[in-house]
Amino acid sequence: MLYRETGQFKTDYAADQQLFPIRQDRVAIVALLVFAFAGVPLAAATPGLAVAIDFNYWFSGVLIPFLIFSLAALGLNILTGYAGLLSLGTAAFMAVGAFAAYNFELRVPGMPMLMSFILAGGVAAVVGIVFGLPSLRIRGFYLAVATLAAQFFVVWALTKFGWFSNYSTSGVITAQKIAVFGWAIDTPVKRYLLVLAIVCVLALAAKNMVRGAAGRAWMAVRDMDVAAQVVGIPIMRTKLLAFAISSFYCGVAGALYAFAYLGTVEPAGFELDLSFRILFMIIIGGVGSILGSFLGAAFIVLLPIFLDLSANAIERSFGLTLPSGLVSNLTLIIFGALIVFFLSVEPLGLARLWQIAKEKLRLWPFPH
Amino acid sequence: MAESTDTFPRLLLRQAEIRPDRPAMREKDLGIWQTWTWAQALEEVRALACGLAAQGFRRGDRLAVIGDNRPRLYWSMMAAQVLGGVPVPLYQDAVAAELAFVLQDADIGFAVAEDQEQVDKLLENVPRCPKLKHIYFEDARGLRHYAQEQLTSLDALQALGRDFASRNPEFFAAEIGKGGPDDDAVILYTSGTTGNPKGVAQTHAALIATARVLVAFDGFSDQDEVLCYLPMAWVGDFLYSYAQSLVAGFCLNCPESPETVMTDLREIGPTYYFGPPRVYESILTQVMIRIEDAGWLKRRMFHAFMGLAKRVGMTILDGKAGVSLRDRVLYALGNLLVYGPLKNVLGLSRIRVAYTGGEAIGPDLFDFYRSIGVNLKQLYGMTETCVTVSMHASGEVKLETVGRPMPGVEVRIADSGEVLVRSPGVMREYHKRPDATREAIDPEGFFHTGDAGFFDAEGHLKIIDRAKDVGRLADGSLFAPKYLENKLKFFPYVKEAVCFGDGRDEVCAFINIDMPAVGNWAERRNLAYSGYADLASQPAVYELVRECVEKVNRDLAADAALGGSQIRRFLILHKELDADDGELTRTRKVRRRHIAEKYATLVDALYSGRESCFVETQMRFEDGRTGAVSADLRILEARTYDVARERKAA
Amino acid sequence: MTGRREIGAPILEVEDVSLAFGGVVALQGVSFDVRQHEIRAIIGPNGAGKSSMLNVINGVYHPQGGSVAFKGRRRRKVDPYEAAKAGIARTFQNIALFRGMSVLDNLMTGRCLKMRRNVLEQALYLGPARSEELEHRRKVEAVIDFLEIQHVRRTPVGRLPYGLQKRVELGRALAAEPELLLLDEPMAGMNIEEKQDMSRFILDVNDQMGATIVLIEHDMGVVMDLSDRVVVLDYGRKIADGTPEEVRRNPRVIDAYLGVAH
Amino acid sequence: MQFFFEVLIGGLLAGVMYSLVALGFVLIYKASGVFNFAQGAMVFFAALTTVGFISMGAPFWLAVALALAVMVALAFATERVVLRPLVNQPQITLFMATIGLSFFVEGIAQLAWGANVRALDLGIADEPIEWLMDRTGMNVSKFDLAASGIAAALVSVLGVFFNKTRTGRALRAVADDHQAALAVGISLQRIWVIVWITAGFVALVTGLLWGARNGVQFALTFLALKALPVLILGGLDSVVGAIVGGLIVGASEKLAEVYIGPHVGGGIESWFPYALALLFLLARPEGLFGERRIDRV
Repeated sequence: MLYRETGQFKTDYAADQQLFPIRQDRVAIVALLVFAFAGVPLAAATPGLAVAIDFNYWFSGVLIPFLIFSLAALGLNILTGYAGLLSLGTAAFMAVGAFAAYNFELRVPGMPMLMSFILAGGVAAVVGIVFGLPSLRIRGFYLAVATLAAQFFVVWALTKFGWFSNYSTSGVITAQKIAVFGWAIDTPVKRYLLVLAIVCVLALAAKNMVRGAAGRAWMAVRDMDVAAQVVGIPIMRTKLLAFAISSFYCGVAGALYAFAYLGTVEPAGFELDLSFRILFMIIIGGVGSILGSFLGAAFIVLLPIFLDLSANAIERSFGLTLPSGLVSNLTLIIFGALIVFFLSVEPLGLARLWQIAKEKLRLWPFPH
Repeated sequence: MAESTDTFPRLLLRQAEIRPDRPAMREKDLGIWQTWTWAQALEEVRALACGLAAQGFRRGDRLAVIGDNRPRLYWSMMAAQVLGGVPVPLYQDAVAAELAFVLQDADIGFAVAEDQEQVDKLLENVPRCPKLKHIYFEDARGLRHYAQEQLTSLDALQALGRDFASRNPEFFAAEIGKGGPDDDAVILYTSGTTGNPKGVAQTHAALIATARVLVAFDGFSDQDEVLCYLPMAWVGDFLYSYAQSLVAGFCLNCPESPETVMTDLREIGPTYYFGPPRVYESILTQVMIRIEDAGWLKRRMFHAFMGLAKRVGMTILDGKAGVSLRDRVLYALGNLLVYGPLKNVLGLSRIRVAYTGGEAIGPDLFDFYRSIGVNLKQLYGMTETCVTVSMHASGEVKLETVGRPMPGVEVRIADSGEVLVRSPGVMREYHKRPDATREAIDPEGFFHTGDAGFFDAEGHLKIIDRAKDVGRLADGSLFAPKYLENKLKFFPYVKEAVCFGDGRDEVCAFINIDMPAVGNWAERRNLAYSGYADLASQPAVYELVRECVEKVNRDLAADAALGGSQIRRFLILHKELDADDGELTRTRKVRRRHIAEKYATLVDALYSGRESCFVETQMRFEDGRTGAVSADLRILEARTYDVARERKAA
Repeated sequence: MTGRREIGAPILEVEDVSLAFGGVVALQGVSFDVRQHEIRAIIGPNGAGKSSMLNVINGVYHPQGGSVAFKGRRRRKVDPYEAAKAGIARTFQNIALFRGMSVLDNLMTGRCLKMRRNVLEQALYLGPARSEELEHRRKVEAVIDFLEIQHVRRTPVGRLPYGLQKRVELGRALAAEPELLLLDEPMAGMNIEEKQDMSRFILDVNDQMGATIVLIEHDMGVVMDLSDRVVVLDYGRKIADGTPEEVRRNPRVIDAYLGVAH
Repeated sequence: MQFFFEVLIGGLLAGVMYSLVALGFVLIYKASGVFNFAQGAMVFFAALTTVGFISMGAPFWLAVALALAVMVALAFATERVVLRPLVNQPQITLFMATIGLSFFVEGIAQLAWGANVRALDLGIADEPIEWLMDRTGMNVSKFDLAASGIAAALVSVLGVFFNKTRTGRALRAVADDHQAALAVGISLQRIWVIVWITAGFVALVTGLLWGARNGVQFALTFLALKALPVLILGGLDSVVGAIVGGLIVGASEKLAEVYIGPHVGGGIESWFPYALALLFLLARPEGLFGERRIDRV
């Protein structure tokens, strides 16, 4: 309905291949970016609003984790959604990123923050490749189990070897203050903007990869590896590349997780449970979809908050006290139920639902 | 250089000079709209022209062009004109045998064909047309092993041309210099109903003059877009695509293939559009079918807003007053929810003007487009007059007329009621048919259209029928059966109608009801019926038809000329008129005389004022058996209206 | 339409190839050659080892004995990747398309060997990576045009009817501009028109793109029309080899096909 | 040396327990090709339910019976809500679904019975067996011995069930070939329910034993993770494999902990079995007793 594509014809492939071929989409995305980069911070700066809404909470408690998880989900989606390799070790690669960044900052004097983030991603990528090696021989959940090995080993190693955490007890690290080009990132808003910028850049890069040769190779291997090999796609390199890129994204996400979100993390904070939550994000958001990674992250981040709020509301309004752990257990139940629901009803997740809606809008008023 | 623009080649030079980088031609190919600017188009034409010259194409030679709308086919026509030759576009769906006559009649020596299919047809005719020495093809697919020496690819031809041009740099310009406005620009063959097609020779002057008028009339500029999907051999495409783009400098867009026209239409979103009624009809049908698949809510919304549009849409489109603010708001809302999206999906969003012509268009159809804001207009004309004799002007569109004569066009109504036209656009002659030419164009230079018509109060031309079919009632008032029949047939319930009245003192009619429509209507009123004959004899159905007839009468009363020929009495036939029973032609035109003889008893009954009449007829059933059907047909009076009074009211 | 292009020297030589799965013998001492530009058919009853033969040629299976020489390079073991690099493309008996991807993307994968840009350049999608992508899109569009599948360009192949999928798979192979094209029952399960189209495509491919073609086909009529020479396999053994006419007259072939409905 | 044996035996006994969990996986995998990640959660659920009923005053056996009933209900629900909609989906999808399921079950369990650690007493003390202590000086826990005894019994019962009873054979038929099973008129749904019930039963037993040993707590769910390497070693579809795999893992991880652990800072049993399994996988992707598949083109 809102789409008016008549007259939007393409006279060259560049235009036909562009990220958002439909004008209305381009407008929308620009609007969204403007809102995220300018609108939100400005709102936060507006005294009136700042009173009404607790922006610090929204930034540190909602937006920043949402963005960081989106990034991690993006990474996992590249591996699982596009290359079809299920990984349960996402959290481990995040941990690697977090500790790597910490150590770069700690041990390399004058190391630029962004640089150590990138390097952290690099280190994660290397670890990813190492744990990806089994994927060359084993498939399906045998591989998933292999990634579990990564999960446990990494967490164990980070706890056991004090060097990683600069010999703090039980491997707790406290991230250094962030500064980019001498600009101190010391307020929630600034941290939000930094994360937002990084996520946008990496998301764009991811989109470019998945719609390019790399993405096609990944999907080919996912859909039918024999055929992929026959058309000349090097299976081994393709899979390892997927692991590397995926881990890079998770690594950066991990670094941000430590530096821009929590500030203080310990290896135990990157337990299997976190890996699962990120897996859920892509299942609910949409396997094999960049957009899905964001939708899923938003969903998983917002649901508990929503439950909490409503629980409080109930308690306040009815003056009763709900059993402790109710919300967390409800969250577990709902997550579990949703996973089963999406897998059986809409395996391509929220992203697919959005896509269907969009198609309807484009054909409006006709159904098909 | 090209200060004078009195021939198409000179227009091309001019366009290439003043807007070298604007797109001149697009074609959907390899997934995108390949584009050529005017400068590039000129080079393509240069190559083709020089190539043809190198191959021995001389002034006055004729170049046949056959295939779907393709850039290089248009450019080939231009190339021929550059060389002082005459392009002869042919219908791409004609079979080899049909081509034979034209190829001979126009002494075709050179031909440009789109693909293997067309090449085969041409080659088939080579024995009968020894003159045909050169055949060029656009698409080499499947032709690589054709040994015939006549065959050359357009690529090869252009290569030749570039080489030739590099050796004779002045040649191209010189050839254009030699051309004059009174040279033939094109020969278009009209598919005559009887006998062989006649070649209509039109000069540069005539076409360009007409094109200029049209461009001025609706204010076309180089910003406009048009989709070329009509046969190149049809005057409509030559004038409205080729000629106008050269005059106005806008871009021609060639669809990927005939199958993809609707998609391509949506992508390009032309700013003006020309199609015969059937095209608009098919689009509308498609809309109605697709919308029925939609959910209940959507359907309700759609129909509600379409209702509104029918009420106020056209008034708003014509920018007239008299629409309440509420309706205007609602219409705006409808535009957001229905009309806009609908036009978008159909590819009509950017349409500024849409033309239709050639045959009468039904009011429902016409209103549908206008009510959703597509400025659809009717025009009248024929190949011999470069189409445009008259056209609706934006803002004063009246369905039942074809608008006022175009600037520079004189229209005169002969005593016989025939429409005579004199204009710069009138053809020079029928190719090689002085006799036919003499018949068609009188000494004063008026072209005899063969159509009967008259001017209404506002001076809008109204075409009623073929002149030869128009008769008069005993009281001398005009009687145009086809006009009446069409009016009746515009009602969904009326399938066929046959009107009598020539030389009699009143008009009577046979009606054939439309089985699906009326059946449907009956079911909604849960009327039981066993079959066509039964349904046709139902009193309720008679009433339904009577309403239709009386509506027609009311309309007729509204104009002086035809007010006399209102339908007094009618009956509903007990069987459907059928080509198998010789009652219709194969193209479903009623054979009035034959029917009159066959059902003489009924006709007499109509005129003898009887209430009913028994009839028995032989008919052929689907399974081929023949049998007799008999029925006792009721005859009804229809209310007629006093012409004068209705006029005042209107 | 034979004799339309000159058939050259052998481009592929299969020599004494034997293949077995566990105990099951699929091929036994099969030898034949394929000449440049020719259309070579492999026929035989079900389970004769036809598909296995193709799988050996492009390295999906590794024969226990014998060797395959492509363009003079003789190998005992090739892997599919090398085969593809060497210029061998193929289609599969039961369609092996990338179901989740659009027709366009499927064809683009066919060109992966010709794309040089590394993943970083792709991620940035600037300059070289972009122009490379566009250049290959152009090439692929030519194939789409050739196979007349413009109207489904953006459709995920999973949603296409069987016949079209077969065509797309051929397209993916063509996109690689192969010198040797292996077609495993390109017309299996097609109706008459589809078969006619496919035959036309195969001939045009062989003719306009100059590709050498080895095809497995059950429809004898098709085989006889298309192929220059025919190899007949039965129970993993070669029982005949020659022009369609010769093969048709060969008693052993007739025996092999007796009772086999084809 | 004697210390070595002590560790070894301890490991083997623990291994038996692992096998028990792994058994649950194998049963379900054999019959429905589903890798049931929720097995751990089921163990937790079963144990917690039993304890819950006991704490509500039900006598032990009644509590067990009730818990079993609950597991049956769970089995039916799972078949209806999870398996049936996902039939013919790729294994990996079903695997992810069971992860969801495990979350669900854990949530339900804690919602129903609360999240705090509960003690469970089966009446067998976790203390060294004197006479063995006296003779060999080896410390072997009574409890472990009893537990493994029970485990062994359970395993053999299942063995009989699988090989002797009609249903058991039916199960194997399904495992080997769904189509064939349907052809001979075995209803998949029914089979699945039965299998999941059996698995539920195994989970219950496992839960009781582990619960009695380490207390009934959320940590029980991690047994699933312990079982994974066992499965990889043993092969997903082999009962025997599960047992042997369990023993290997149990023994090797204890030994590794004792002999390698100190050099790397200990706590390696969290990942050592995986490393082991991984190495093993690379050598033999289909496991010790699993069947090799050739994928044809």
